Amino acid sequence: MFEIEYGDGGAVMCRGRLDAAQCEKAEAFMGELEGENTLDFTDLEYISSAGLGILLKTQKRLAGSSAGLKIINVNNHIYDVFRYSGFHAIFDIEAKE
Amino acid sequence: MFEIEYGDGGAVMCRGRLDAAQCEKAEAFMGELEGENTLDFTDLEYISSAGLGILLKTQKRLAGSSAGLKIINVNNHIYDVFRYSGFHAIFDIEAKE
Amino acid sequence: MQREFPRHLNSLAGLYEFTEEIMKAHDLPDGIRFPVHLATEELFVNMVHYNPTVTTDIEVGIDVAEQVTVSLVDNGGVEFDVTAKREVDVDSPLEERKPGGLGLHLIQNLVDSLEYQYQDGRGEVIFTKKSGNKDV
Amino acid sequence: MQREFPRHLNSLAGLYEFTEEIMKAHDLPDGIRFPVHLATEELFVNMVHYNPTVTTDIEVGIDVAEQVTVSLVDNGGVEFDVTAKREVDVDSPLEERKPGGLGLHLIQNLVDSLEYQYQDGRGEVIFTKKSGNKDV
Ligand SMILES: Nc1ncnc2c1ncn2[C@@H]1O[C@H](COP(=O)(O)OP(=O)(O)O)[C@@H](O)[C@H]1O
Ligand SMILES: Nc1ncnc2c1ncn2[C@@H]1O[C@H](COP(=O)(O)OP(=O)(O)O)[C@@H](O)[C@H]1O
Repeated sequence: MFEIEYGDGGAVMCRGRLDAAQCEKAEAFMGELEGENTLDFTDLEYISSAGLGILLKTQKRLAGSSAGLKIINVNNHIYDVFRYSGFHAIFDIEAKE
Repeated sequence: MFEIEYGDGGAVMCRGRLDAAQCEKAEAFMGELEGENTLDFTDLEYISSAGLGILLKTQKRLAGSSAGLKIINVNNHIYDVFRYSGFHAIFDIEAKE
Repeated sequence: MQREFPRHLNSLAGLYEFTEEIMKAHDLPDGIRFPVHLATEELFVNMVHYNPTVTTDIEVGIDVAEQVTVSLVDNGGVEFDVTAKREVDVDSPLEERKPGGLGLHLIQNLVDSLEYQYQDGRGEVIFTKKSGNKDV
Repeated sequence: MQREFPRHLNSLAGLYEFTEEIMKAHDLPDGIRFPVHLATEELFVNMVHYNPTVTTDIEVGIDVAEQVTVSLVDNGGVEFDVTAKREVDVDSPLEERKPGGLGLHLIQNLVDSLEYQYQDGRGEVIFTKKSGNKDV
């Protein structure tokens, strides 16, 4: 299961597992984002390359006009995936405590 | 530890682990055997190629004049080792129940 | 364990459950489960995407085994390749058998992998032995 | 875990205890412990016997890991070698990055082994992932 919605503090809360079958849902939501946004990955367990593609696409769209996406509370497995993908140079990423 | 001695029923009881460091003990005992003998491996956990060498040597010495060694209650790991060594053709071997 | 999955992204949820259940049953930590799920999904999704006209199911097998790896390092010993196949006499009649020469033969039959490296006087043998069902 | 043993048959008892303790701690069954002990002893004894003038200790390492093996079989798909090294863009600035192409790159970085076989329309990918300490 994958869920995406605005949290109380204004960040976009991502929950569950973002696999290739959940990308439409993610893309529909992210396609509406404007300006600067924070994605909170506290409850995101898993992401695969299909999800990375959406993040990259969204970042390309937003970064022209703003600081783009900030991704916080990233678990260490997803952090590894970001690192192998070279996402640290193009996103503002914060690991989980 | 490895122990070898006559059991109550007349069989030679082998106990423990017959590794290369225990071969002197095994060889000293087996060198004294004459005629037909049964080796009981109920409590023998382990044998390596050094022990196989002693069995073979003893068998060669005895088999000229008698039926040689019968080996009973062989655990399945030692049974495998005998099988890989082609010992079934030259010893009378019985697996543990 | 093996299962067939329809060639469709809708299979991903079931594929996850199938592999997760087996890995959980073996108490495998997150640090293994995550990359296994990722690699499995990526490969499956590619098989779906890049064969759009194919309709056969995709067969997925998973197996968990415990693996022991042992290394022995011999500094200053002669170079000797323990992995080389050897002639061993396990067939001839008793009179012709000679004691000795069975050790490497047994090893080669009992272990799952056997490697030898030698460099500058340092010889190293590494072997592995796995538990469990080996067919995936 | 690693330990050094004097190059002598008297070391066999300690060598057995060392490896047995680690394998018992991992609840490994007899069916693995027996061949591991046998292979370890045979190799050690040979290093002793065939290097009678060498006086260095013999270093023995043992490591137990859990290994997951996954296979995916694609009947009727195109032949595609997932093990081939790929050019992946993980360095250029945002404007130049393109979505896609990361899946195989991630797999190749995350798994421990990756194999591909293709024959008569049957493509099979097998990968493994190990837990635990990998240095022996
Ligand atoms: N570490 C080693 N160094 C040199 N020669 C070896 C080594 N290990 C094995 N050999 C050679 O390989 C032969 C076969 O070894 P093995 O199968 O263990 O039987 P065995 O030691 O009982 O003869 C030995 O006789 C010896 O000539
Ligand atoms: N099973 C497959 N059959 C055919 N081509 C494949 C297969 N898997 C991967 N490819 C090719 O390799 C490329 C890289 O794959 P991958 O790294 O998973 O990224 P992506 O699928 O996102 O492009 C794909 O774009 C495709 O051209």
